[in-house]
Amino acid sequence: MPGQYQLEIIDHRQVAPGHFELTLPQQGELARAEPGQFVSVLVRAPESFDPLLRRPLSIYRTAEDRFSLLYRVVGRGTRRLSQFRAGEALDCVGPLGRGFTYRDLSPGAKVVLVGGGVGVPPLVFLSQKLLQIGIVPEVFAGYASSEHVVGLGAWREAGLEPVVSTDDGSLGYRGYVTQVFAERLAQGSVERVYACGPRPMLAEVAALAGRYGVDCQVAMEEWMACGIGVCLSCVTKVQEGGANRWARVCREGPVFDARKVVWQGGS
Amino acid sequence: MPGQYQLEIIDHRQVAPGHFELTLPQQGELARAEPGQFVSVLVRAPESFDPLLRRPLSIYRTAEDRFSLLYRVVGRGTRRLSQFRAGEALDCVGPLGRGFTYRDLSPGAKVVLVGGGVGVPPLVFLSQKLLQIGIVPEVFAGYASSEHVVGLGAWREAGLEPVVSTDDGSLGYRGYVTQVFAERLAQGSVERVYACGPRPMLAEVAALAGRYGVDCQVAMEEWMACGIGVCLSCVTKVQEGGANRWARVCREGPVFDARKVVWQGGS
Amino acid sequence: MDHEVVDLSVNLGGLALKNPVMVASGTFGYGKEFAEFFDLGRLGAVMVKGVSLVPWEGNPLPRIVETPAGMLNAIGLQNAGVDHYLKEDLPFLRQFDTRIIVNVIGKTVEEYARVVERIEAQEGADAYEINISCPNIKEGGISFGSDPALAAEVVKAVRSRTRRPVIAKLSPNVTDVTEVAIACQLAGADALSLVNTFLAMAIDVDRERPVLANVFGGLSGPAIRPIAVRMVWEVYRAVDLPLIGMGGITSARDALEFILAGASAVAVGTANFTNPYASLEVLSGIQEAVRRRGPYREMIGRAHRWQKERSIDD
Amino acid sequence: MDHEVVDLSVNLGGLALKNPVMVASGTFGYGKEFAEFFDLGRLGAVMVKGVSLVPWEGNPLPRIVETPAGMLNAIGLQNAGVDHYLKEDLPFLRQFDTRIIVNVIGKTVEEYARVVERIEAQEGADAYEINISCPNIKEGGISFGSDPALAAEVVKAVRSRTRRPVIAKLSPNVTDVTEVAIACQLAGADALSLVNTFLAMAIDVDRERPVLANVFGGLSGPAIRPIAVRMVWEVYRAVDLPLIGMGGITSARDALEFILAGASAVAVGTANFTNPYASLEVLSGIQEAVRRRGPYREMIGRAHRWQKERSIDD
Ligand SMILES: Cc1cc2nc3c(=O)[nH]c(=O)nc-3n(C[C@H](O)[C@H](O)[C@H](O)COP(=O)(O)OP(=O)(O)OC[C@H]3O[C@@H](n4cnc5c(N)ncnc54)[C@H](O)[C@@H]3O)c2cc1C
Ligand SMILES: Cc1cc2nc3c(=O)[nH]c(=O)nc-3n(C[C@H](O)[C@H](O)[C@H](O)COP(=O)(O)OP(=O)(O)OC[C@H]3O[C@@H](n4cnc5c(N)ncnc54)[C@H](O)[C@@H]3O)c2cc1C
Ligand SMILES: Cc1cc2nc3c(=O)[nH]c(=O)nc-3n(C[C@H](O)[C@H](O)[C@H](O)COP(=O)(O)O)c2cc1C
Ligand SMILES: Cc1cc2nc3c(=O)[nH]c(=O)nc-3n(C[C@H](O)[C@H](O)[C@H](O)COP(=O)(O)O)c2cc1C
Ligand code: FES
Ligand code: FES
Repeated sequence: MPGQYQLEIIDHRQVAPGHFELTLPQQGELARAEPGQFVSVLVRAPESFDPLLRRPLSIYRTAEDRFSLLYRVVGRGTRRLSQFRAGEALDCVGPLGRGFTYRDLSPGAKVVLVGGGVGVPPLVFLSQKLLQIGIVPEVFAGYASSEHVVGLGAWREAGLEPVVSTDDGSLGYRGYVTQVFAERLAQGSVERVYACGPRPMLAEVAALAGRYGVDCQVAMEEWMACGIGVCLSCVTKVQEGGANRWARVCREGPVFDARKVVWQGGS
Repeated sequence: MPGQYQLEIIDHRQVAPGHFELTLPQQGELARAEPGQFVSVLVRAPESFDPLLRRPLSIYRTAEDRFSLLYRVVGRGTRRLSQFRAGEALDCVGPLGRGFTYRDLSPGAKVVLVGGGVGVPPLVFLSQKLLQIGIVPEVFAGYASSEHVVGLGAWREAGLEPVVSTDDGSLGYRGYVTQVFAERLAQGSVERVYACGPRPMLAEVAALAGRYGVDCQVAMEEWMACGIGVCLSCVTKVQEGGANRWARVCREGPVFDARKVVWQGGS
Repeated sequence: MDHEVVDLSVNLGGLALKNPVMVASGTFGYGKEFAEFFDLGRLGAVMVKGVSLVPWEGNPLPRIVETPAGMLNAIGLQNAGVDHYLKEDLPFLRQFDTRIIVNVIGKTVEEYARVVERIEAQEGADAYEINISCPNIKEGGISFGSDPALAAEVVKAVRSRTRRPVIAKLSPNVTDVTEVAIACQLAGADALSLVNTFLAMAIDVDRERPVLANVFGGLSGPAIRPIAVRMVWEVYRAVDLPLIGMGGITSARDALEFILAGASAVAVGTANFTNPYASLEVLSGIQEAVRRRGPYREMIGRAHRWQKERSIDD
Repeated sequence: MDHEVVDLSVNLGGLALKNPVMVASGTFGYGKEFAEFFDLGRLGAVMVKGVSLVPWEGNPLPRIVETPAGMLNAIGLQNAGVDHYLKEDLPFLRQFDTRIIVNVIGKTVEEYARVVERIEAQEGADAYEINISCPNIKEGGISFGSDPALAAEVVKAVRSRTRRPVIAKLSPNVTDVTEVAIACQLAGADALSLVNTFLAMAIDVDRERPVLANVFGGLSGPAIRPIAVRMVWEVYRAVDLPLIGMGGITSARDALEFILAGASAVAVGTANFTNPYASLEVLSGIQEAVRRRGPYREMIGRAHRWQKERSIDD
């Protein structure tokens, strides 16, 4: 069940050029959030109605008493958010959406995570949870360039060693993360893939997983007005029982079974 | 000539419940501001258009390298302004309007200032200037209650001893400032009166000054959209050459010769 | 005074509400999601998302974009159709002690009428809100709501199918909103709700094309409130029907603008997206105002009093 | 490329402008005040505050109020009349290398015509912008701009008095803005400017009366931009005249929305109040865009290209 919370910012810092980690206290239902779920954050100043809408951000990592968001500044909403300081209150609604399914996995299961850019945050949180149930995921993380790298530190602290690629080759492999991921898949023995990133990347990951018959869950993004499932702005086409229908990314997603998503013309 | 300036806030502090003094660096034409002139301040967050309009605030006092504004929080604009911190930049247009005329006075001239509430700020600045040219003004300051008292410290530092009245009697005389002022006027020998405060107070001061044939200048307020004289939102009726016409408070004022203002139905 | 006994009940042309605070169609789904935040029984009524005869697919994406103090939507009235509503949504809503107002949409007069017939057959509504902003496909897609005669036709068709209150929801995209209002009154509407969204668009300056896949969208949110209040004010003077005011309401003060302008009830729309408790905050603020200012019903249209006084003076 | 040689010149139905950035009528006075901030010669044109045959008193106060991302004004077209304009304001404006567009107002068709006659006699304008949003006192105060026939009448009357370009300024308070646009084209307008303000109001919830002494005011500012852009888009497809886009422009990006939607030029209005340099910032941003994207004139209406492409695909 989502709730609305006024959270006093514990910490807020730049973690890469234009990328910030925002740490908030756990409160109410938020403490029960699952990886892949998100919160929607009010970025406008008090008594101002511009910008109007909340901004959806995935949960990046959690601790006993706190959790954090990791975001990239792309427009006026995230720019404004980046100006909030520790001690100020932030209005958050969450946890929202349906997260990744992973409790069905057995300890030691072979799991691969594929993250692209600011698709990384929910996968970091997922890694935390997987490790707790005895699963050590293999992580593939792709970025535009070394400047955009986020999440690596968190993964390494957790003892994971992500395979990194950058579009410009400034760190790790040069090229798309899907290329390295494809090589890994070809080696076999992957039970499940979890992916988050831009839609074209997800489509490619889904196609690859499909080709190898591997279970795949993708966390998607669409523009959201309400974030809670009432406005129908964030829909994406899914296939169910032979028919296509619109599913709400904010409520039925953001995590979908990759096989169900209609990748061509589905939005 | 007014200009637009991005000023880095030097200091910003509460000086009475709900009243703030905001100190800014002198820059460009602002350093040539005269008492009664004002600046108009952009209070919205960057990239936000709500609240839209600037807020006009009088210059309260000046020093070599700085000047300050003194304002009361009355609505969302001033509330938002009160959240700006030292070090942040504030977008100010000014100096605007026509200030008080006082350079025609001789040293030692008998001058009375009458201020009501947040009408006090321009009179403090005027006192500074008068003292510089050898005039020690008598000051009458009225407030709703002792909680709303502002400017007294500044006057006292300058060696002046304002006569204070409060509507509720919580400090100084109980009653309207116009009552004590009327008594002073009756004693004679006043050459000029300068007043700033709510319109009904100004009307009363003007009527009293008129009765005693004393020169009187009033600094007025009206809702302003542009603050520079182009929108005609801030007009007030003045009498000139027997005819009434609208004068723009932001440009032809805010200081007017009290005799010219049409006090009844003039706005 | 006891905080519980403030009487906010109001009768909207036969629809008795315990309080005048509703949620606007399309901004609250069919209630399920908001029921996770609060008891829907606290609302005067829920205006459900538009219901059509057969499922409507809606528009391709992007369907929304933010604008200054507002947003555009081009959802395209996506909905699963009346049968789905009756089977899946109605039973859930019926659990709550609130009124259900079904927003009815159609592309022909016939479609509107048949939606109402189906719902009547199962007593699936406490009142109908006729969304006349739909494109009239027989008239080349022009909105029913932009023509008084077409609007009246829809209202009449629905009127003849039900004894329950019929509310006509007016479009603001007209030269004179009172013309359509009067036409709807004459056609038998019991109440009017206003306003629907303003036809608008945004251009993606980088890609040099409209942002919305549908090109046009409806502007809602605080940006439109001053126009919406003006329309309520005008319609209040022109017709003799209870009005439901909406358009950018975010707080009780906003709601009071509509009430003082002549609305007997209000609906919270876009604000539900940014504050899930907006409707309850509006409600408690109105309660507070009534405690201080006296009976709710006397507040309706009270800002006109001043003008009447003024015209006597002049 | 040399920063100085970007060609932004544009011809608006006979009015040659060195660049397409103007300032909207009523938001720039007659230029005197802004001349303290910058050289008016940098603007493509100045649209002066509405000029009437005799002085107009305007409305009582309050005349303005702020609204979400917008403002209402009910100045009431206060102005000192055409003779005052010619004697006091024109000579000042003529000092600058910019075009002077006189915004003409009247309460009868005759009044509009006579203002233009007076100005013609002294060559006091480079073009006329006919503000048809004025109340037509012969028709009971309804706005000329809300009726295609009345609008055409005014345009014809002015047309017959001058050979200089006549720009009709459209009101957005209509069901179909293209109807009035077409009527103005047929009546001989050389260009159209759109939009004027939206009829709106605000209620003072504490005093329980309208905020503005005039009850109604015109909504302007960023809030209205999406509706204004939509109207420019529609009129661009309906008529064959150059358009001047305005309504909530604060930046070059905002201006480009209008240009891509079909405006040949733009005017900065309310933004002048909050940023005295807004018009110059719009200008330099457009220059920058032209440097990157190619000729200005090819940008006009370019967002429609996409829709044409799309309809071929479908
Ligand atoms: C479920 C979900 C989880 C997300 N998690 C993260 C995250 O963990 N870290 C992160 O950096 N970003 C995340 N995003 C993206 C983030 O929400 C957008 O970058 C942000 O809303 C942009 O706001 P803005 O005002 O800065 O940009 P704007 O200037 O408003 O727009 C810039 C771009 O952001 C996107 N956008 C704008 N509004 C919305 C909206 N209402 N909903 C979705 N996208 C929008 C559009 O692509 C737009 O072109 C997530 C998005 C979704 C839907
Ligand atoms: C020339 C001039 C000098 C001023 N100097 C001072 C000063 O030194 N100290 C001080 O505390 N106040 C001063 N004021 C008043 C101050 O400008 C208002 O209190 C402030 O604009 C209110 O803004 P707000 O958003 O907080 O209130 P809002 O919520 O917007 O409105 C509260 C009230 O403030 C007034 N107001 C609102 N908008 C405007 C506007 N655009 N112009 C003028 N008044 C408005 C109205 O009376 C309104 O009812 C001055 C006003 C003028 C015109
Ligand atoms: C996303 C969205 C969907 C809407 N869907 C409907 C609808 O199905 N039927 C209808 O009559 N109005 C619909 N509306 C209009 C609202 O009910 C309301 O009239 C309008 O948004 C103005 O109110 P607001 O500014 O408070 O949102 C919709 C509005 C939005 C924002
Ligand atoms: C204070 C004010 C006064 C105006 N006066 C006039 C006028 O005299 N004549 C006119 O045609 N338009 C007038 N307008 C309308 C503007 O020219 C412009 O069309 C409108 O404000 C929309 O643009 P904006 O949102 O950029 O302000 C006025 C607008 C404002 C805000
Ligand atoms: S954002 Fe509203 S339904 Fe998903
Ligand atoms: S505020 Fe615009 S003329 Fe004074």
